[in-house]
Amino acid sequence: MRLGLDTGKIAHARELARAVTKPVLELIFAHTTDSVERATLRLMGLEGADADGVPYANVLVKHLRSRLDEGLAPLAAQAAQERGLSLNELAKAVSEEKIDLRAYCPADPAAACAQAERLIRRRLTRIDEMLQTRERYLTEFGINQPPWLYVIVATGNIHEDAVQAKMAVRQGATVIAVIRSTAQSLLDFVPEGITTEGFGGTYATQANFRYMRDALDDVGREVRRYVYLVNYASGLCMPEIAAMGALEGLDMMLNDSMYGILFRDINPLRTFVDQHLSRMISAYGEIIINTGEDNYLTTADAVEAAHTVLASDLLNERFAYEAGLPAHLMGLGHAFEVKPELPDSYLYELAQALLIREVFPAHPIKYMPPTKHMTGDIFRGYAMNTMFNFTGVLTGQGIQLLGMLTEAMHTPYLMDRALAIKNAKMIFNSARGLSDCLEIKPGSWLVQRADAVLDKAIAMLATIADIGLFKAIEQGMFADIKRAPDGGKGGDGVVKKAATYCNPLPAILGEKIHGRH
Amino acid sequence: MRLGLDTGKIAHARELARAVTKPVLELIFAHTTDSVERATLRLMGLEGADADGVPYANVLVKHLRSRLDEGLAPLAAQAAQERGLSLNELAKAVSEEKIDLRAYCPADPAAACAQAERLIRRRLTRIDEMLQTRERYLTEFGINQPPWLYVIVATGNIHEDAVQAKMAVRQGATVIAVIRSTAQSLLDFVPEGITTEGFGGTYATQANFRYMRDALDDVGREVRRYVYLVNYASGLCMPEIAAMGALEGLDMMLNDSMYGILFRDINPLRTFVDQHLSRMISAYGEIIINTGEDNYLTTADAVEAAHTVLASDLLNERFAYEAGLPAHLMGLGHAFEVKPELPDSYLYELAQALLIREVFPAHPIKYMPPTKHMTGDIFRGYAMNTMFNFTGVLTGQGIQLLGMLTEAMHTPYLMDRALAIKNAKMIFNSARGLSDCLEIKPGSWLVQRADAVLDKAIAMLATIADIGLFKAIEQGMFADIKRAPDGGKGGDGVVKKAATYCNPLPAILGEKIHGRH
Amino acid sequence: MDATNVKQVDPTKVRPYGDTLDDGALQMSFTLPLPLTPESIEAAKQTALGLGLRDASVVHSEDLGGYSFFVVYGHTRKTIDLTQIHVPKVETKVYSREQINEQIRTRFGRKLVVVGACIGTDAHTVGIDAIMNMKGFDGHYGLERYEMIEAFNLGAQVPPEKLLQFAVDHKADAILISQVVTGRGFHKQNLTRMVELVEAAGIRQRTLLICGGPRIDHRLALELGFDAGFGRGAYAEHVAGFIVEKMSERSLV
Amino acid sequence: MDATNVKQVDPTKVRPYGDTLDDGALQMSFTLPLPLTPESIEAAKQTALGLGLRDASVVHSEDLGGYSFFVVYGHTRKTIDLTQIHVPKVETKVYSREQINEQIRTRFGRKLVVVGACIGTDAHTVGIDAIMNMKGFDGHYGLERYEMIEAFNLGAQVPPEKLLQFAVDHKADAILISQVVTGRGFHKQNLTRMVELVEAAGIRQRTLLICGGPRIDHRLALELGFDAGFGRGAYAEHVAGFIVEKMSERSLV
Ligand code: B12
Ligand code: B12
Ligand SMILES: Cc1ncc(COP(=O)(O)O)c(C=O)c1O
Ligand SMILES: Cc1ncc(COP(=O)(O)O)c(C=O)c1O
Repeated sequence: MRLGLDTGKIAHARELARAVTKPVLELIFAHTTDSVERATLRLMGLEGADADGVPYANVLVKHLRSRLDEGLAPLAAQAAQERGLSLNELAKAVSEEKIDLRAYCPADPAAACAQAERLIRRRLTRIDEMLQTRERYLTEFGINQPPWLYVIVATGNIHEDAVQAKMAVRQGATVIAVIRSTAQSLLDFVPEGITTEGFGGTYATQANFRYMRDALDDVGREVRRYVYLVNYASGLCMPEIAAMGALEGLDMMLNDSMYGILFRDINPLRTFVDQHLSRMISAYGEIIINTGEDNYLTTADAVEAAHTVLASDLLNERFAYEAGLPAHLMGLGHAFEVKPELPDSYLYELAQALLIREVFPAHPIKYMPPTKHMTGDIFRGYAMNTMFNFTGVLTGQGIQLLGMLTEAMHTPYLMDRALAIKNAKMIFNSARGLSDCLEIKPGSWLVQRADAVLDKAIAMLATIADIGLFKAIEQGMFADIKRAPDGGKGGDGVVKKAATYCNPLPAILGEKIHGRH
Repeated sequence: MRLGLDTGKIAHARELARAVTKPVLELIFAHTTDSVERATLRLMGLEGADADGVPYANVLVKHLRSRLDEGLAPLAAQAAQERGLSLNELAKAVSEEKIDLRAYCPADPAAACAQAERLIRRRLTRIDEMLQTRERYLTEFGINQPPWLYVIVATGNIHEDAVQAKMAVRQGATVIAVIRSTAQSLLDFVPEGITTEGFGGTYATQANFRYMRDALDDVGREVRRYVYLVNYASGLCMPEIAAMGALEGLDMMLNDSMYGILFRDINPLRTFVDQHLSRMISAYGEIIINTGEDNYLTTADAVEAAHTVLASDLLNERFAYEAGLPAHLMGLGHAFEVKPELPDSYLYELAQALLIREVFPAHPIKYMPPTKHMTGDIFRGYAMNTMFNFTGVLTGQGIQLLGMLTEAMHTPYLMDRALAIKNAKMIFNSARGLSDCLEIKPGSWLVQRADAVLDKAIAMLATIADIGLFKAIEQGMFADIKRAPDGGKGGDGVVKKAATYCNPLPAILGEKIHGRH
Repeated sequence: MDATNVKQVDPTKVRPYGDTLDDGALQMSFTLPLPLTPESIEAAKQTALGLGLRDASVVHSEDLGGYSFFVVYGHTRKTIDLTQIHVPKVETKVYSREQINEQIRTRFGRKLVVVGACIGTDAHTVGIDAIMNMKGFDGHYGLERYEMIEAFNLGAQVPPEKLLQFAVDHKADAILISQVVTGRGFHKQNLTRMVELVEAAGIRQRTLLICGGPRIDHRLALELGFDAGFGRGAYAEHVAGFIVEKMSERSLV
Repeated sequence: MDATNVKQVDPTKVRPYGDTLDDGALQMSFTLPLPLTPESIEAAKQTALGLGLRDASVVHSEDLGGYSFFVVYGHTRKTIDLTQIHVPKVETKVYSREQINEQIRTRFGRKLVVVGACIGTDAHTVGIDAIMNMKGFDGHYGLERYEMIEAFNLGAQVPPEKLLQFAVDHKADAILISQVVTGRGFHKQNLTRMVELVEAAGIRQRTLLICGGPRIDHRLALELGFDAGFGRGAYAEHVAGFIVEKMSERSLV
């Protein structure tokens, strides 16, 4: 089933996206952030937290705050090396104020850089191992047919999450996302250890990642299916969480080039810089990113703002390519969010789903279920989710995030999730072959609508190419939300790189990433 | 959306149906039944019951049982006329054994016939009035867009039924069917008066018809929509109930040429004779008949027996044409009954729905929801009903009998029905335009499947044309149910007409029916 | 993975589970015969509270045209002691068709006679057909296909008297009865009537009485005086296995 | 049509309605933390019976991978006395936007200042935006579009202290607070904190405190010390109408 859109137009849209992102990329390359440096330290092997629970990565970055523009990797690597300490021991000493590095300068900057590189390469082998493990499972169990059944767990307690995740897998889920606690995106550090007290979700911590990875591997062996684990490389700690995810064998991460700006009021430049490194890490760790365009339709109207989703997908795609992500790791977002009582609402949904699929044929695509127009009528909601699942399989979406009939009330109960999985399985199984039997009438309403949305996206991108992405965001062009270029949280964590800035990480990641192309 | 089936094949199938029904029609014309005579008496104005609750129609027919082959209409008309009695008074006197007509012979048979004719013409004016009323409402309120939302009430108590029907109408229902009490189809009389004690349904009585008609007209005026009332001209009293329905302004009646034989073990010839007159009456009263092919798929498998539905629809169509029903009054039945867990089940459903629509383009078509594979999982059931509703609007079915999420448990609760209506409204409203946008790929699975079903139906009809319909039924070719030609209930109510048989009713009905063509 | 940190279910205190052990969460829906008003919404809430739910929350309310529909979530504190629950079960080994034929041959040395029907006004034959007819159900052949069983399926709407007579005439070893329509408890009346007839005829001792249907369970069957009851998911081999075992047990050879 | 033969609803004894007045029918679903066994099905039934349901019938049961899901139907005998139910309601006339501007002009002779936000960690702004922003919601313009109202929407995740400060600085006549996230009762804590702050600042008397959100109702708002609470389906004109009336009533001119 194809709309038969004008491929020239689509190519033009991509050109515009390139034009929009180019100046942003120049800024990205010129800056580093607290989180970039922390992520780098973590990928050199730094782990753990001090007695107050402050992660050592934060301890070191805070300590060397004034030196950020030089890049902290060589400083830390060399300082540790010289003292015969591990990075953790070094950080511990710093936190206990036994060592002060604020004025420390490695004698041989090149050697310091080389030492940082060595540490990074050593640490990355853990990611390599995780990838081999995943590969082994996939070879043994085979790959699931898309759309993949993606469900969330969000109890706040990683133990309950694991119980529920395992049951979801037994019911048929392929992808398990552990939703994060409400306020975590605005924390400028990643909490440590196993957690049981999250709020609307469970804290993203490396220990929780590992705990859940083990749980899913266990149940995956039981059902002989590889289960994908998802978390959020989003918020103020994007690259750090991406690093932890890669280290712990996560398979997908929510990761958007603008979500933090729009929905969490995070400083725009901070977000752009952070997302870039986080995506390079994801590329290395072969993590599928999930972008967040679905969120636009919760604040803006799904019919009127349909083109903003496409425009943003194209920007996310461009930023992702620039970070070395191949198309098959781009779970670009869109959603089924038209009010179902609107006449022809289903046609709007279908046109949009086909449009996104046709513009991004090689991308897995993350398809989000109805949320905004869900109400306490769980039966109506279940019917909406049925149509959503049907649309997913009809249009060949890659990742189907299953809707919950209780969306309007609470994070999913076990039974809500089970009903969602059952619905999707039934619909997928019963309608999988349908798209092979149908054609879209040329010039019909579906084609007209998709074409109009494409045109509007192109017009929007052209405007943005003109005024610049920062200005576009300032004017509220995405999600009806306005953000000032210099506003938002975490802006003070952005630093312009000095000429002497050194961080071997991007180049090392690049070796593999570019080797792949 | 068209399958593009071979119209030659379809025409051939119709020819075969004509061949199958021809010998049956000859038998039909040669016989009368208890119920035919009772219906005739009722359409001469006879009403009411004796002190024991035996309807006067039954009193007279029983009394004149040995004279059935002559036709009772002239006898009764003339006897009443001669005594200056109304038919009711005559029947009362007979029931009280004050009059004995068993040896009565009208002096002038032609005059007697004419008197019967006069009475019939007078009584039919009531039907004409009902039709005018309906016409007035339809002109005032307009006609609803198909698929029409059809729901059942089945409390057993006509008062509760009315309460629930009115609410259903307020929710959006267009068609209200009052399900009959379980055992009524095997009663050889129609109970009298308002009833409150049915079982799995409410007795079909003329008083109940009137009560419900009034209730629906009331609420129809309130919502400014004409509401269609449905009951069952089925079982041992087919033509009688059709007569009562026409007299009370019913708009649809379940009426199948073979259902009684197969599902109620009623004598085949009895059923064939009865269905013919009942359909002539329906044609006069402009009542849409609903045939019962959906039932086949509750005993036989919906995938394997798909062709039996089509074959039976063609037979029902032929019988209906022969009785003077135009295509627009033929609600031929089919159903959404494939087990949803079967791979590609949705494709089977869609192919079937398209097939029936394409073979019967001018017919309203009654589309039945999932019943057999409904379970206590009301959520799964609601999802199945969602897909059913979607299919209804996608394929342009005329009458959508809404599925209940509690199908596996109980006759509908008020809330079950409300949820069903809400679902259908939402789906119809959101997807109505879809079929204009889609085409079916020539040669695709859907086309192959529909074509294969058509072929099998043709082969089946060819066999039946060969062996005869009675033999086909005996062999279990429909619904996997076997019925002997001379078995079944009510066989003793069938009588071969004598050469002197006189019943002016068919000719009178025919005037209008044929005038219409 | 370390399961020790996870709170474990206490079988003596089982409570519904929403997303956390022992939260007691449950969903409910119903109609009140009242138009939708703030008061009727409160009445819905009180209905839930009246059932002992805590934090009952009316998450959806809708006027249905004079009456109103509600969806409610809430939490119960009541617990169930699983260790105190004893459910009577049809105790029988599960045999294959071949094994059953073999068992009948060796144990009884003759064909067993089984007679079945839907009694009363019930015309739902699909269930009894599933058990008895050749074709069977879901890929499980019915009793008619068992070499060592003589099966007679009398079909729909059979009066109990007629079924009894047939069973007597054919010296039935087992009588199978299906009851699908259960509105107003009619099935119980029908089933009770059947037991009475069989007892009155003096053949209760030598005839197994088995009933089935989607709303029948073994416990109900025992209560009504049957030897066994089968619900959804029953196949011919379960019934045949039971007959073989029970007849041996009762030494009905 | 004659309605007299129909049993009438007795408002002092209201009970759920399935298909017959007073049948008390209701539907329920829940999970038990038990694998699916005949015993867990029985436990599900007893859970329903424990809530006082009669004829509880487990119509669906399914293993979810270790725990089990149940759908149950049953009948309650409990009744509600509708005449004893009194629900506090936001008492206000419903004005149009023009009328409200007019009222403000005549009654107060100045613009009213309204300050709003989502407080705490809550970032769900769609609700407060619906009430305050130009665009409004569902075709109902927000307070920003009211000539005689000066509206400041501070947006998401605003600390209560910051909101208070802003209100003091701008001499707000009314403070609007949205709370959408309600898990673990956080909204109540946030709302209570706000009341305390406003009282401590000594401006409670001259400032209306209004909250809203999908799980907020007027009763809860009053309990927490607010002047009004608005739930789903609230529009700007309701809030504005309430402000105008309440300020007059309190003679806050
Ligand atoms: C098919 C069907 C029909 C067909 C029946 C065709 C036929 N020849 O059987 C038709 C269309 C004729 C029909 C008519 C009616 N039906 Co009906 N029907 C159904 C339906 C959709 C499916 C039943 C079925 O076939 N299930 C499949 C079989 C295989 O399952 P089963 O019966 O449970 O059998 C299994 C076990 O229970 C067990 N079993 C069953 N019997 C026995 C016996 C023994 C001895 C053993 C060991 C095991 C056993 O083994 C079987 C295999 O595992 C149900 C709804 C549903 N989804 O359940 C309504 C349903 C049963 N029908 C219902 C009603 C009310 C009627 C009517 C009365 C409606 C009316 N007023 O016209 C009529 C009248 C019929 C009558 N006189 O009895 C109601 C019953 C409500 C109630 N609880 O009382 C239901 C639940 C629908 C509803 N929601 O209203 N129906
Ligand atoms: C949109 C949405 C989001 C968007 C919010 C975007 C934004 N800028 O608002 C995004 C995607 C960012 C989001 C994120 C999250 N969300 Co959210 N989200 C929703 C969703 C889908 C719709 C809410 C909505 O916009 N409704 C439409 C508006 C118009 O309705 P309303 O808020 O009820 O407002 C009306 C009335 O209540 C009233 N009103 C509201 N406020 C006020 C104030 C005043 C003064 C007055 C007078 C009236 C008034 O007037 C309005 C118009 O009538 C709901 C699910 C749902 N369908 O309800 C979940 C939901 C609210 N979210 C939820 C959760 C858990 C989250 C997260 C915590 C998940 C996570 N762990 O990441 C995050 C964190 C957000 C945070 N920090 O608060 C849960 C809350 C569960 C609970 N009961 O506690 C819900 C119910 C989803 C779920 N089932 O889990 N979410
Ligand atoms: C890209 C992205 N990041 C993060 C989130 C989750 O929010 P939070 O930042 O609170 O974890 C979402 C939610 O949908 C998202 O799309
Ligand atoms: C044609 C027809 N008549 C009658 C009925 C109803 O059954 P009964 O004969 O018991 O009224 C049906 C049921 O589906 C039917 O299709």
